[in-house]
Amino acid sequence: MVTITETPFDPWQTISQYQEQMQCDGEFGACATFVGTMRDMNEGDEVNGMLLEHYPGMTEKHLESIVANAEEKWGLLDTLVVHRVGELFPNDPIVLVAVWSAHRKDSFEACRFIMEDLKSKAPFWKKESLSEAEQQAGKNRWVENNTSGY
Amino acid sequence: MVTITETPFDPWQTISQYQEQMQCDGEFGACATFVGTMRDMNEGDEVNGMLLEHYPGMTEKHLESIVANAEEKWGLLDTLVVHRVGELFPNDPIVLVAVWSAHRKDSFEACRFIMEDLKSKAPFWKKESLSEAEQQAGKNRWVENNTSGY
Amino acid sequence: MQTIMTQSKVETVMTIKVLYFASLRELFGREEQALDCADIETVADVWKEVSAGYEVSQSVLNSVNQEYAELDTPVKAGDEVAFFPPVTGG
Amino acid sequence: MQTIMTQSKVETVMTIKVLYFASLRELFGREEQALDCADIETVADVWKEVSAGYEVSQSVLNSVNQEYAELDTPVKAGDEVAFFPPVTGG
Repeated sequence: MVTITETPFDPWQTISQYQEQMQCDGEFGACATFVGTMRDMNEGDEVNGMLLEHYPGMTEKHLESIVANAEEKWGLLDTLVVHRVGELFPNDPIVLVAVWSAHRKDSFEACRFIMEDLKSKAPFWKKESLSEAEQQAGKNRWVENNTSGY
Repeated sequence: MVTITETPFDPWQTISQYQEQMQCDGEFGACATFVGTMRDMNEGDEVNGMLLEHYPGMTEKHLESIVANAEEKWGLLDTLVVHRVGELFPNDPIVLVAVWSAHRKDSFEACRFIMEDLKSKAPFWKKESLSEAEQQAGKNRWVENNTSGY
Repeated sequence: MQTIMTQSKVETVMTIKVLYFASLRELFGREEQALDCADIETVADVWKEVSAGYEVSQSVLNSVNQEYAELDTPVKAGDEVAFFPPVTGG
Repeated sequence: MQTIMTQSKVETVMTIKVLYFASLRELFGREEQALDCADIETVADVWKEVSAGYEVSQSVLNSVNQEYAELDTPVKAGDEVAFFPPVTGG
Protein backbone atom coordinates (compact mmCIF):
# COMPACT_ATOMS: atom_id res chain seq x y z
CA MET A 1 0.00 0.00 0.00
CA VAL A 2 1.19 3.50 -0.86
CA THR A 3 0.02 6.53 1.11
CA ILE A 4 0.89 10.20 0.77
CA THR A 5 -0.18 12.21 3.80
CA GLU A 6 -0.10 15.79 5.06
CA THR A 7 -0.75 14.53 8.59
CA PRO A 8 2.14 13.66 10.91
CA PHE A 9 2.34 9.89 11.44
CA ASP A 10 3.88 7.56 14.03
CA PRO A 11 5.84 5.05 11.91
CA TRP A 12 5.82 2.24 14.50
CA GLN A 13 2.12 2.49 15.18
CA THR A 14 1.47 2.68 11.43
CA ILE A 15 3.46 -0.51 10.77
CA SER A 16 1.85 -2.25 13.72
CA GLN A 17 -1.68 -1.42 12.58
CA TYR A 18 -0.92 -2.33 8.98
CA GLN A 19 0.59 -5.65 10.00
CA GLU A 20 -2.45 -6.55 12.10
CA GLN A 21 -4.77 -6.43 9.10
CA MET A 22 -2.36 -8.30 6.77
CA GLN A 23 -3.56 -11.68 5.53
CA CYS A 24 -0.27 -13.57 5.77
CA ASP A 25 0.11 -14.49 9.45
CA GLY A 26 2.46 -17.41 9.89
CA GLU A 27 3.88 -16.89 6.39
CA PHE A 28 6.20 -13.96 6.91
CA GLY A 29 9.48 -14.72 8.64
CA ALA A 30 11.05 -11.37 7.85
CA CYS A 31 10.13 -7.70 7.93
CA ALA A 32 12.68 -5.04 6.96
CA THR A 33 11.75 -1.42 7.48
CA PHE A 34 13.25 1.99 6.92
CA VAL A 35 12.12 5.23 8.52
CA GLY A 36 13.50 8.57 7.33
CA THR A 37 13.21 11.38 9.86
CA MET A 38 13.76 15.13 9.54
CA ARG A 39 17.03 16.23 11.12
CA ASP A 40 17.66 19.64 12.65
CA MET A 41 20.91 20.11 10.68
CA ASN A 42 21.68 19.82 6.97
CA GLU A 43 24.90 20.70 5.14
CA GLY A 44 26.19 22.36 8.30
CA ASP A 45 23.17 24.64 8.80
CA GLU A 46 20.49 24.52 11.44
CA VAL A 47 17.13 23.71 9.90
CA ASN A 48 13.91 24.83 11.60
CA GLY A 49 11.30 23.58 9.20
CA MET A 50 10.70 22.12 5.80
CA LEU A 51 8.09 22.26 3.06
CA LEU A 52 7.69 19.02 1.17
CA GLU A 53 6.11 19.47 -2.26
CA HIS A 54 4.99 16.65 -4.54
CA TYR A 55 3.32 16.07 -7.90
CA PRO A 56 -0.16 14.78 -7.01
CA GLY A 57 -0.98 11.86 -9.26
CA MET A 58 2.49 11.22 -10.64
CA THR A 59 3.97 10.69 -7.17
CA GLU A 60 1.45 8.01 -6.23
CA LYS A 61 1.77 6.32 -9.64
CA HIS A 62 5.54 6.32 -9.42
CA LEU A 63 5.60 4.87 -5.90
CA GLU A 64 3.12 2.18 -6.89
CA SER A 65 5.29 1.23 -9.85
CA ILE A 66 8.37 1.02 -7.59
CA VAL A 67 6.48 -1.32 -5.26
CA ALA A 68 5.22 -3.42 -8.20
CA ASN A 69 8.80 -3.68 -9.53
CA ALA A 70 10.08 -4.80 -6.12
CA GLU A 71 7.29 -7.34 -5.72
CA GLU A 72 8.14 -8.75 -9.14
CA LYS A 73 11.89 -8.86 -8.46
CA TRP A 74 11.69 -10.41 -4.99
CA GLY A 75 9.22 -12.78 -3.37
CA LEU A 76 7.37 -10.31 -1.16
CA LEU A 77 4.27 -10.92 0.91
CA ASP A 78 3.31 -7.29 1.54
CA THR A 79 4.74 -3.77 1.23
CA LEU A 80 3.84 -0.49 2.89
CA VAL A 81 5.11 2.95 1.80
CA VAL A 82 4.04 6.13 3.60
CA HIS A 83 5.40 9.57 2.66
CA ARG A 84 4.69 12.87 4.34
CA VAL A 85 4.10 16.11 2.38
CA GLY A 86 3.41 19.70 3.44
CA GLU A 87 4.98 21.46 6.41
CA LEU A 88 7.41 19.40 8.52
CA PHE A 89 9.49 20.04 11.62
CA PRO A 90 12.68 18.43 12.96
CA ASN A 91 12.13 14.93 14.33
CA ASP A 92 9.04 14.42 12.13
CA PRO A 93 9.02 11.10 10.27
CA ILE A 94 9.19 11.80 6.51
CA VAL A 95 9.06 8.37 4.94
CA LEU A 96 8.36 4.81 5.98
CA VAL A 97 9.03 1.68 3.91
CA ALA A 98 8.15 -1.74 5.34
CA VAL A 99 8.55 -5.01 3.44
CA TRP A 100 7.37 -8.45 4.53
CA SER A 101 8.73 -11.69 3.05
CA ALA A 102 9.24 -15.33 4.00
CA HIS A 103 13.04 -14.99 4.24
CA ARG A 104 15.26 -12.09 5.26
CA LYS A 105 17.31 -11.63 2.07
CA ASP A 106 14.24 -10.59 0.07
CA SER A 107 12.90 -8.04 2.55
CA PHE A 108 16.35 -6.51 3.18
CA GLU A 109 17.08 -6.07 -0.52
CA ALA A 110 13.59 -4.91 -1.50
CA CYS A 111 13.40 -2.36 1.32
CA ARG A 112 16.67 -0.75 0.27
CA PHE A 113 15.77 -0.88 -3.42
CA ILE A 114 12.44 0.86 -2.78
CA MET A 115 14.12 3.59 -0.70
CA GLU A 116 16.81 4.24 -3.30
CA ASP A 117 14.32 4.39 -6.15
CA LEU A 118 12.05 6.65 -4.10
CA LYS A 119 14.94 9.00 -3.25
CA SER A 120 16.25 9.20 -6.79
CA LYS A 121 13.01 9.24 -8.82
CA ALA A 122 9.78 9.85 -6.89
CA PRO A 123 8.65 13.45 -7.52
CA PHE A 124 9.06 15.10 -4.12
CA TRP A 125 10.94 18.34 -3.42
CA LYS A 126 12.21 19.65 -0.11
CA LYS A 127 12.53 23.31 0.78
CA GLU A 128 14.34 24.06 4.03
CA SER A 129 13.84 26.98 6.41
CA LEU A 130 17.23 27.71 7.89
CA SER A 131 16.19 30.04 10.71
CA GLU A 132 13.04 31.68 11.97
CA ALA A 133 14.22 35.09 10.75
CA GLU A 134 14.95 33.74 7.29
CA GLN A 135 11.69 31.84 7.33
CA GLN A 136 9.75 35.05 8.03
CA ALA A 137 11.71 36.81 5.30
CA GLY A 138 10.78 34.00 2.92
CA LYS A 139 14.47 33.15 2.46
CA ASN A 140 14.29 29.40 2.31
CA ARG A 141 16.38 27.06 0.19
CA TRP A 142 15.50 24.16 -2.06
CA VAL A 143 17.46 21.01 -1.38
CA GLU A 144 19.22 20.45 -4.69
CA ASN A 145 20.13 16.78 -4.71
CA ASN A 146 19.74 13.69 -2.63
CA THR A 147 22.97 11.93 -1.75
CA SER A 148 23.40 8.36 -2.97
CA GLY A 149 22.48 5.62 -0.51
CA TYR A 150 24.87 2.99 -1.87
CA MET B 1 21.23 -2.15 23.92
CA VAL B 2 21.08 -5.94 23.82
CA THR B 3 18.24 -7.85 25.49
CA ILE B 4 17.52 -11.58 25.69
CA THR B 5 14.00 -12.30 26.86
CA GLU B 6 11.75 -15.26 27.58
CA THR B 7 8.72 -12.97 27.41
CA PRO B 8 6.88 -12.38 24.11
CA PHE B 9 7.50 -8.84 22.85
CA ASP B 10 5.80 -6.47 20.42
CA PRO B 11 8.63 -5.29 18.15
CA TRP B 12 6.99 -2.01 17.08
CA GLN B 13 6.10 -0.99 20.61
CA THR B 14 9.59 -1.97 21.76
CA ILE B 15 11.25 0.19 19.09
CA SER B 16 8.87 3.06 19.78
CA GLN B 17 9.55 3.03 23.52
CA TYR B 18 13.29 2.68 23.02
CA GLN B 19 13.37 5.55 20.55
CA GLU B 20 11.48 7.83 22.94
CA GLN B 21 14.21 7.60 25.57
CA MET B 22 17.09 8.01 23.06
CA GLN B 23 19.22 11.13 23.46
CA CYS B 24 19.69 11.95 19.78
CA ASP B 25 16.46 13.68 18.71
CA GLY B 26 17.01 15.78 15.61
CA GLU B 27 20.27 13.94 14.85
CA PHE B 28 19.00 10.70 13.36
CA GLY B 29 17.72 10.90 9.81
CA ALA B 30 17.58 7.16 9.31
CA CYS B 31 16.38 4.09 11.14
CA ALA B 32 16.65 0.64 9.57
CA THR B 33 15.05 -2.27 11.35
CA PHE B 34 14.64 -5.99 10.92
CA VAL B 35 12.11 -8.21 12.66
CA GLY B 36 12.32 -11.99 12.38
CA THR B 37 9.07 -13.81 13.08
CA MET B 38 8.29 -17.49 13.58
CA ARG B 39 6.60 -19.02 10.55
CA ASP B 40 4.16 -21.94 10.66
CA MET B 41 6.05 -23.83 7.93
CA ASN B 42 9.72 -24.78 7.57
CA GLU B 43 11.35 -27.01 4.97
CA GLY B 44 7.90 -28.05 3.78
CA ASP B 45 6.62 -29.13 7.20
CA GLU B 46 4.00 -27.55 9.40
CA VAL B 47 5.57 -26.24 12.59
CA ASN B 48 3.47 -25.89 15.75
CA GLY B 49 6.00 -24.63 18.22
CA MET B 50 9.66 -24.01 18.83
CA LEU B 51 12.10 -24.13 21.70
CA LEU B 52 14.86 -21.55 21.45
CA GLU B 53 17.90 -22.45 23.53
CA HIS B 54 20.86 -20.12 24.13
CA TYR B 55 24.17 -20.02 26.01
CA PRO B 56 23.52 -17.58 28.86
CA GLY B 57 26.50 -15.27 29.17
CA MET B 58 28.18 -16.06 25.86
CA THR B 59 25.09 -15.07 23.86
CA GLU B 60 24.87 -11.62 25.45
CA LYS B 61 28.63 -11.09 25.13
CA HIS B 62 28.59 -12.10 21.50
CA LEU B 63 25.67 -9.84 20.60
CA GLU B 64 27.30 -6.93 22.40
CA SER B 65 30.51 -7.46 20.45
CA ILE B 66 28.56 -7.57 17.15
CA VAL B 67 26.93 -4.25 18.04
CA ALA B 68 30.29 -2.75 19.05
CA ASN B 69 31.81 -3.90 15.74
CA ALA B 70 28.95 -2.34 13.78
CA GLU B 71 29.19 0.91 15.71
CA GLU B 72 32.91 1.06 14.96
CA LYS B 73 32.48 0.25 11.27
CA TRP B 74 29.58 2.67 10.59
CA GLY B 75 28.62 5.99 12.10
CA LEU B 76 25.70 4.85 14.26
CA LEU B 77 23.75 6.87 16.79
CA ASP B 78 22.04 3.99 18.59
CA THR B 79 21.37 0.27 18.22
CA LEU B 80 18.79 -2.05 19.74
CA VAL B 81 18.87 -5.86 19.60
CA VAL B 82 16.16 -7.99 21.23
CA HIS B 83 16.11 -11.80 20.97
CA ARG B 84 13.52 -14.17 22.31
CA VAL B 85 14.39 -17.51 23.97
CA GLY B 86 12.28 -20.30 25.46
CA GLU B 87 9.00 -21.58 24.06
CA LEU B 88 7.71 -19.83 20.91
CA PHE B 89 4.65 -20.20 18.68
CA PRO B 90 4.00 -19.30 15.04
CA ASN B 91 3.70 -15.56 14.47
CA ASP B 92 5.81 -14.77 17.57
CA PRO B 93 8.57 -12.23 16.94
CA ILE B 94 11.96 -13.92 17.44
CA VAL B 95 14.47 -11.16 16.85
CA LEU B 96 14.49 -7.40 16.45
CA VAL B 97 17.41 -5.27 15.23
CA ALA B 98 17.02 -1.49 14.98
CA VAL B 99 19.81 0.87 13.95
CA TRP B 100 19.71 4.68 14.02
CA SER B 101 22.14 6.86 12.06
CA ALA B 102 22.33 10.30 10.47
CA HIS B 103 22.17 8.93 6.90
CA ARG B 104 20.46 5.88 5.43
CA LYS B 105 23.46 4.02 4.00
CA ASP B 106 24.92 3.43 7.46
CA SER B 107 21.75 2.14 9.10
CA PHE B 108 20.86 -0.10 6.14
CA GLU B 109 24.29 -1.71 6.04
CA ALA B 110 24.74 -2.01 9.80
CA CYS B 111 21.29 -3.55 10.30
CA ARG B 112 21.95 -6.25 7.74
CA PHE B 113 25.47 -6.86 9.04
CA ILE B 114 24.20 -7.33 12.60
CA MET B 115 21.49 -9.75 11.47
CA GLU B 116 23.91 -11.84 9.40
CA ASP B 117 26.46 -12.01 12.19
CA LEU B 118 23.72 -12.88 14.69
CA LYS B 119 22.35 -15.65 12.46
CA SER B 120 25.75 -17.16 11.70
CA LYS B 121 27.52 -16.80 15.06
CA ALA B 122 25.35 -15.91 18.06
CA PRO B 123 24.83 -19.05 20.18
CA PHE B 124 21.11 -19.77 19.79
CA TRP B 125 19.58 -23.11 18.76
CA LYS B 126 16.08 -23.79 17.48
CA LYS B 127 14.16 -26.99 18.03
CA GLU B 128 10.92 -27.34 16.08
CA SER B 129 7.78 -29.24 17.04
CA LEU B 130 6.29 -30.50 13.81
CA SER B 131 2.86 -31.60 15.04
CA GLU B 132 1.03 -31.84 18.32
CA ALA B 133 1.25 -35.63 18.23
CA GLU B 134 4.99 -35.54 17.62
CA GLN B 135 5.33 -32.85 20.24
CA GLN B 136 3.63 -35.06 22.82
CA ALA B 137 5.83 -37.95 21.77
CA GLY B 138 8.88 -35.74 22.25
CA LYS B 139 9.75 -36.16 18.56
CA ASN B 140 11.00 -32.71 17.75
CA ARG B 141 13.81 -31.72 15.42
CA TRP B 142 16.75 -29.41 15.78
CA VAL B 143 17.13 -26.90 12.99
CA GLU B 144 20.53 -27.79 11.58
CA ASN B 145 21.68 -24.69 9.75
CA ASN B 146 20.60 -21.16 9.05
CA THR B 147 20.43 -20.26 5.38
CA SER B 148 22.66 -17.45 4.18
CA GLY B 149 21.10 -14.00 4.01
CA TYR B 150 23.28 -12.67 1.21
CA MET C 1 -8.04 8.42 -22.42
CA GLN C 2 -10.54 9.27 -25.15
CA THR C 3 -14.04 10.45 -24.39
CA ILE C 4 -16.84 11.42 -26.71
CA MET C 5 -17.24 15.17 -26.70
CA THR C 6 -19.72 17.62 -28.11
CA GLN C 7 -18.37 19.89 -30.84
CA SER C 8 -18.30 22.87 -28.48
CA LYS C 9 -15.85 21.14 -26.13
CA VAL C 10 -13.29 20.05 -28.70
CA GLU C 11 -11.76 23.50 -28.59
CA THR C 12 -10.78 23.18 -24.89
CA VAL C 13 -8.80 20.05 -25.61
CA MET C 14 -6.62 21.66 -28.28
CA THR C 15 -4.25 22.72 -25.52
CA ILE C 16 -1.43 21.16 -23.54
CA LYS C 17 -1.49 21.44 -19.75
CA VAL C 18 1.93 22.53 -18.46
CA LEU C 19 2.88 22.19 -14.80
CA TYR C 20 5.89 23.52 -12.87
CA PHE C 21 7.16 22.28 -9.52
CA ALA C 22 9.48 23.46 -6.76
CA SER C 23 12.22 25.90 -7.84
CA LEU C 24 10.93 25.93 -11.43
CA ARG C 25 7.48 26.93 -10.24
CA GLU C 26 9.09 29.82 -8.36
CA LEU C 27 11.34 30.76 -11.31
CA PHE C 28 8.40 30.91 -13.71
CA GLY C 29 6.08 32.48 -11.14
CA ARG C 30 3.27 30.06 -12.00
CA GLU C 31 2.34 26.48 -11.25
CA GLU C 32 0.20 25.69 -14.27
CA GLN C 33 -0.73 27.00 -17.70
CA ALA C 34 -2.66 25.91 -20.78
CA LEU C 35 -0.60 26.04 -23.97
CA ASP C 36 -2.04 26.17 -27.48
CA CYS C 37 -0.78 23.03 -29.15
CA ALA C 38 -0.25 24.49 -32.59
CA ASP C 39 3.37 23.89 -33.70
CA ILE C 40 4.09 21.71 -30.63
CA GLU C 41 5.54 18.32 -31.43
CA THR C 42 7.89 17.50 -28.54
CA VAL C 43 8.68 18.40 -24.94
CA ALA C 44 11.47 20.63 -26.29
CA ASP C 45 8.88 22.64 -28.24
CA VAL C 46 6.83 23.10 -25.06
CA TRP C 47 9.89 24.31 -23.19
CA LYS C 48 10.75 26.79 -25.93
CA GLU C 49 7.20 28.23 -25.78
CA VAL C 50 7.01 28.62 -22.02
CA SER C 51 10.56 29.26 -20.88
CA ALA C 52 10.99 32.84 -22.13
CA GLY C 53 14.53 32.09 -23.16
CA TYR C 54 15.72 30.12 -20.12
CA GLU C 55 18.21 27.49 -21.25
CA VAL C 56 17.11 23.98 -20.49
CA SER C 57 19.78 22.25 -18.38
CA GLN C 58 20.48 18.84 -16.91
CA SER C 59 18.78 20.01 -13.76
CA VAL C 60 15.44 20.42 -15.54
CA LEU C 61 13.53 17.14 -15.60
CA ASN C 62 10.25 16.61 -17.43
CA SER C 63 7.31 14.26 -17.64
CA VAL C 64 4.49 13.65 -20.11
CA ASN C 65 1.22 12.38 -18.67
CA GLN C 66 2.91 11.72 -15.34
CA GLU C 67 5.66 9.50 -16.76
CA TYR C 68 9.29 10.62 -16.97
CA ALA C 69 10.02 11.85 -20.49
CA GLU C 70 12.86 13.28 -22.60
CA LEU C 71 13.11 16.52 -24.56
CA ASP C 72 12.34 14.62 -27.78
CA THR C 73 9.29 12.82 -26.35
CA PRO C 74 6.23 13.56 -28.57
CA VAL C 75 3.50 15.76 -27.11
CA LYS C 76 -0.05 16.10 -28.41
CA ALA C 77 -3.23 18.00 -27.55
CA GLY C 78 -4.65 16.99 -24.16
CA ASP C 79 -1.29 15.89 -22.75
CA GLU C 80 -0.01 16.99 -19.36
CA VAL C 81 3.62 18.11 -19.45
CA ALA C 82 5.57 18.97 -16.28
CA PHE C 83 8.96 20.56 -15.64
CA PHE C 84 10.76 20.17 -12.33
CA PRO C 85 14.23 20.05 -10.71
CA PRO C 86 15.93 16.85 -9.45
CA VAL C 87 13.78 15.16 -6.83
CA THR C 88 14.68 15.29 -3.13
CA GLY C 89 12.09 13.23 -1.26
CA GLY C 90 12.52 10.51 1.34
CA MET D 1 40.18 -13.62 35.96
CA GLN D 2 42.39 -14.46 39.00
CA THR D 3 41.09 -14.24 42.52
CA ILE D 4 42.86 -14.86 45.82
CA MET D 5 41.58 -18.07 47.31
CA THR D 6 42.03 -19.88 50.59
CA GLN D 7 43.94 -23.14 50.40
CA SER D 8 40.76 -25.18 50.96
CA LYS D 9 39.13 -23.76 47.85
CA VAL D 10 42.00 -24.36 45.44
CA GLU D 11 40.89 -27.95 45.00
CA THR D 12 37.52 -26.97 43.49
CA VAL D 13 39.25 -24.93 40.81
CA MET D 14 41.44 -27.78 39.58
CA THR D 15 38.62 -28.72 37.25
CA ILE D 16 37.34 -27.56 33.88
CA LYS D 17 33.64 -26.80 33.55
CA VAL D 18 32.26 -28.43 30.40
CA LEU D 19 28.90 -27.39 28.93
CA TYR D 20 26.80 -28.96 26.16
CA PHE D 21 24.04 -27.30 24.18
CA ALA D 22 21.16 -28.31 21.92
CA SER D 23 21.59 -31.63 20.07
CA LEU D 24 24.95 -32.26 21.77
CA ARG D 25 23.35 -31.84 25.18
CA GLU D 26 20.78 -34.47 24.19
CA LEU D 27 23.41 -36.75 22.64
CA PHE D 28 25.53 -36.70 25.80
CA GLY D 29 22.52 -36.78 28.10
CA ARG D 30 23.90 -33.97 30.24
CA GLU D 31 24.21 -30.23 30.13
CA GLU D 32 27.25 -29.70 32.34
CA GLN D 33 30.07 -31.58 34.00
CA ALA D 34 33.24 -30.85 35.95
CA LEU D 35 36.32 -32.43 34.43
CA ASP D 36 39.57 -33.06 36.28
CA CYS D 37 42.14 -31.00 34.47
CA ALA D 38 45.02 -33.45 34.78
CA ASP D 39 46.44 -34.25 31.30
CA ILE D 40 44.19 -31.62 29.67
CA GLU D 41 46.02 -29.13 27.49
CA THR D 42 43.62 -28.29 24.66
CA VAL D 43 39.96 -28.36 23.67
CA ALA D 44 40.70 -31.58 21.76
CA ASP D 45 41.85 -33.19 25.02
CA VAL D 46 38.60 -32.15 26.69
CA TRP D 47 36.59 -33.65 23.84
CA LYS D 48 38.50 -36.94 24.06
CA GLU D 49 37.79 -37.17 27.79
CA VAL D 50 34.07 -36.46 27.59
CA SER D 51 32.96 -37.75 24.21
CA ALA D 52 33.09 -41.51 24.89
CA GLY D 53 34.46 -42.13 21.44
CA TYR D 54 32.21 -39.85 19.40
CA GLU D 55 34.18 -38.46 16.48
CA VAL D 56 34.46 -34.70 16.51
CA SER D 57 33.07 -33.32 13.25
CA GLN D 58 32.71 -29.98 11.49
CA SER D 59 29.27 -29.71 13.03
CA VAL D 60 30.70 -29.60 16.54
CA LEU D 61 31.66 -26.06 17.52
CA ASN D 62 33.39 -25.13 20.74
CA SER D 63 34.16 -22.18 22.96
CA VAL D 64 36.57 -21.46 25.81
CA ASN D 65 35.42 -18.97 28.42
CA GLN D 66 32.52 -17.94 26.19
CA GLU D 67 34.65 -17.08 23.15
CA TYR D 68 34.70 -19.23 20.02
CA ALA D 69 37.74 -21.53 20.10
CA GLU D 70 39.42 -24.24 18.04
CA LEU D 71 40.35 -27.82 18.89
CA ASP D 72 43.94 -26.73 19.53
CA THR D 73 42.98 -23.80 21.80
CA PRO D 74 44.74 -24.21 25.20
CA VAL D 75 42.57 -25.03 28.21
CA LYS D 76 43.55 -24.65 31.86
CA ALA D 77 42.01 -25.23 35.28
CA GLY D 78 39.02 -23.00 35.95
CA ASP D 79 38.15 -22.57 32.28
CA GLU D 80 34.66 -23.01 30.91
CA VAL D 81 34.58 -25.13 27.73
CA ALA D 82 31.39 -25.62 25.70
CA PHE D 83 30.47 -27.88 22.79
CA PHE D 84 27.50 -27.15 20.53
CA PRO D 85 26.15 -27.61 17.00
CA PRO D 86 25.99 -24.83 14.36
CA VAL D 87 23.88 -21.94 15.64
CA THR D 88 20.37 -21.31 14.34
CA GLY D 89 19.08 -18.17 16.04
CA GLY D 90 17.42 -15.11 14.58
